[in-house]
Amino acid sequence: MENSQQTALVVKELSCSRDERLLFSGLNFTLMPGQVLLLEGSNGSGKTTLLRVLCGFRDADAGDISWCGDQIDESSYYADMAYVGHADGTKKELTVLENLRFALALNMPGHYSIQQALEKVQLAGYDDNSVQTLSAGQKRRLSLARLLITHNILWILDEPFTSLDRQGIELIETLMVAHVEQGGMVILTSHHDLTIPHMSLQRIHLDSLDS
Amino acid sequence: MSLESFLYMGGYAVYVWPSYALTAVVLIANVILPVLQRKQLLRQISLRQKREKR
Amino acid sequence: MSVIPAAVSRFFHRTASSPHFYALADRFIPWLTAIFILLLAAGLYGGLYLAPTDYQQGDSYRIIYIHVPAAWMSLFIYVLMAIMGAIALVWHMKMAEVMLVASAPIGAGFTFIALVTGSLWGKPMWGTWWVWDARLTSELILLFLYLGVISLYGAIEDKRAAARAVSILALVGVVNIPIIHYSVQWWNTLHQGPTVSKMGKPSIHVEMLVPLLLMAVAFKFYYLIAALQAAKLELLKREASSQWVKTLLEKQA
Amino acid sequence: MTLTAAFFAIIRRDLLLAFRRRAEMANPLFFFVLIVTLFPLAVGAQPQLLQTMAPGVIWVSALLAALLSLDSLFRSDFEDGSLEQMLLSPHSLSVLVLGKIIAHWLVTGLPLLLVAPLLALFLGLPEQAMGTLWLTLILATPLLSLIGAIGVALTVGLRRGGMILSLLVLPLYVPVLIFASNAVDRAASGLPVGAQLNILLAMLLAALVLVPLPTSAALKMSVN
Amino acid sequence: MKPARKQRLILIGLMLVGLGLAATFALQAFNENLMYFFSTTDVATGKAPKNSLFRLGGMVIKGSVERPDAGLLVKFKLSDFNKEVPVEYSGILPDLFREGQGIVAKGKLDERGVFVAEEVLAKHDENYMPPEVADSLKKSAEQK
Repeated sequence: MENSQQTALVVKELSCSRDERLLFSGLNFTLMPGQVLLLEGSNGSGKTTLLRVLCGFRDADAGDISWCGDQIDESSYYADMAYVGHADGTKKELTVLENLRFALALNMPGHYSIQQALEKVQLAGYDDNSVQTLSAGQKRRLSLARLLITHNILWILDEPFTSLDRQGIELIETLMVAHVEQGGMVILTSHHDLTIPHMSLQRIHLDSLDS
Repeated sequence: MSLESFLYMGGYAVYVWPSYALTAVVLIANVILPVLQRKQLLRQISLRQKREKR
Repeated sequence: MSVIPAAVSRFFHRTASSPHFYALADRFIPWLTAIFILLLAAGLYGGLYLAPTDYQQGDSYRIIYIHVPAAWMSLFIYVLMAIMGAIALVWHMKMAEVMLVASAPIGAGFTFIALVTGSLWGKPMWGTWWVWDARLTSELILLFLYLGVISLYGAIEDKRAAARAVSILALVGVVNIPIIHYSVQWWNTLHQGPTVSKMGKPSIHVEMLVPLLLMAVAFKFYYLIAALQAAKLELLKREASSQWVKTLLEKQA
Repeated sequence: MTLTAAFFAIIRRDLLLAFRRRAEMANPLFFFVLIVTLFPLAVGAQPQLLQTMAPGVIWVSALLAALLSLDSLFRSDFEDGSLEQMLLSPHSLSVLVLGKIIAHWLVTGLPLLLVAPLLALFLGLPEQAMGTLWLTLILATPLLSLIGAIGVALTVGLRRGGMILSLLVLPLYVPVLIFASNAVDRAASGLPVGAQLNILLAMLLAALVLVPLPTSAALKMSVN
Repeated sequence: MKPARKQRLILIGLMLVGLGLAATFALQAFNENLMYFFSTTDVATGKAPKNSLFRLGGMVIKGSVERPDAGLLVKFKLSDFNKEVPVEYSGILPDLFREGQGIVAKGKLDERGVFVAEEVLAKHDENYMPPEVADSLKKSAEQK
């Protein structure tokens, strides 16, 4: 298949249940470079669970997830994706710089240097502050800086807008737009609606999925 | 061999019979408990289903 | 990761499905029980009545008919659990998970029996209830390994994750059993050497040996019965709200 | 970045973290000293008795101190999401996990190497056994971190994993305890200890190779 | 893909080397004496430690058991068919303690070279047979 080498995330007939309750079943979607997927649904509808399945933390009950035509375990998926979840994944005792350097060591270097990334997320000058002195919004922006310094195509963001003010939200949207314009992909959950009208935006509403 | 001498076990009755008794208790418990629990669980499930039908 | 292609493992998932397994267990249990009772009766009659008194230990040796088969079972079940753990980890087979979980209390039971009957036998023969000898110590640790499996499974709420955790633990444990055994071995062993597994002819009189083997086989059948019962319970617990349980209940009603 | 870079980055980060949390990290060490000092109080201060008990006392205390320190191995990573990021790294999780275990040993096992001989001296362990005590500590404390890692990885997701952790880990520690304390015991009586040390070395090498595999599998399960 | 595969091969190679080394050391250990246990020959030739507890195993020599007074003190000699060691023990002996039977004693050597046991454990053998069979076996052995 010619198509198989193309960069794309393809999800087929995915289903998942939790505590004997079916969260979703028969979920299908394809995400191509330059696309954004917004997962909607009420609390407990399985948005986070779906993201965790996509990250490989959780096994789905049934269905396939493939990256560039291969199963995610057998492809370069983990080198090509990045995840920002509820937990920041930063160490509060370490400084901003130390945290980012460690994140870089675990992954491949990306488009931006640490300094450029800090400027982009408006944390320049905070290099040597330990993370526990940062505000909630600053911590969130720090975890987003990780997306910029490491190599990745697919961003998976779980509620990226929480604890951010309007300025912060705009910042993330700008970063997402820039990422997508460079051929990246984004999957995110959010209670906010996105204000990026000219982007190719898919929506999946999880409440309406369970049959 | 009379029943009495059989039960006497050559003087080792205090050791032999408790061994057998304990084994019986453990083995029976390991079969009976799951069966009882399963019956109870089935009852619970059927009750719940009736509730849900209403 | 896995050597077996996904399609094959999916096939296994379906054939080894829960209602299938449940019905199969129901069909086999009466037969297994009948065989078990026959073997048990023969073994007990042979061991307690027909078998002659030992020249050295008198009648106290009759504890052998439960002690030795129970000790065999305690190891046998743990190894079996590790095998099922490996199957569960590699092929994600639900039935292996369920059987693994169902086996743990039975194995713990046999380990407990082996320990207590050994102690009751040791008092008249060795002059002590307990010695920190290789076999006894490793059997005691085996009991802890079983308890670890049981309590770890109980502690993790998501039973799928719990089964995976327990599979890993069973595998780690089975690697450790020989190490634990050899580590305690060279505190000189008071326990006798193996009687039956000796190459060539066993150093036990044939009238004593036959009931012992009968009991050993009877215990294997007992294990099957108990494990299937526990597995049925485990399946129901896991899939209480599934369709096949509903139809099962309707059939029974 | 390469795998080796990631491996050393993990060790460096965990050492740095331990340094920033040094008060917390010192607890197992104090605990170790405390248990050892409890024994003379409990069994009486007859020098003869203490001397015979010394190898066992030191090793049991080391075991308990290791058990206490295990929780810090993955707990904070699990809570702040660093563990998820490690799982998503394109590098082999087993190697990263090995890095964490080594860092854990450097922080918790290494200090025992310095303190234990001192305590052994207080208990009256003959000087001829000191060298062996050192060797067993060098060989066997990493084993405690390695074997313990499997247990922590299995229980890190549990709210009250502490009790279960000891039930899982202590039985697996038995061979380490036996060979290590026995080696010291024999050395105190002037007997050769080559066999015990060889076995400890064999166990250490095997554990270094094998432990990361079940540990990373268990971590994946715990993150779920 | 290529470098990843190479890396995996290196890791597997390292693992095999580690396991191989581990096996070597383990085998080495089994060639040395692990036992925390001494034979009577070890004691007689002075290999056993003085003033520390160890286990001594051997056969109770026939006719060596004596009870010097009415108390619980028992004296006997242990042998491994090579060298003999005198043992003293005061306490109740287990049922299986008989002359000609293997036992394990735990205790210390005193200055006289007598092993003072704190604990005597009888070891039964792995043979099970009715008394008549045992008798006939013994007889046939004596005839030879």
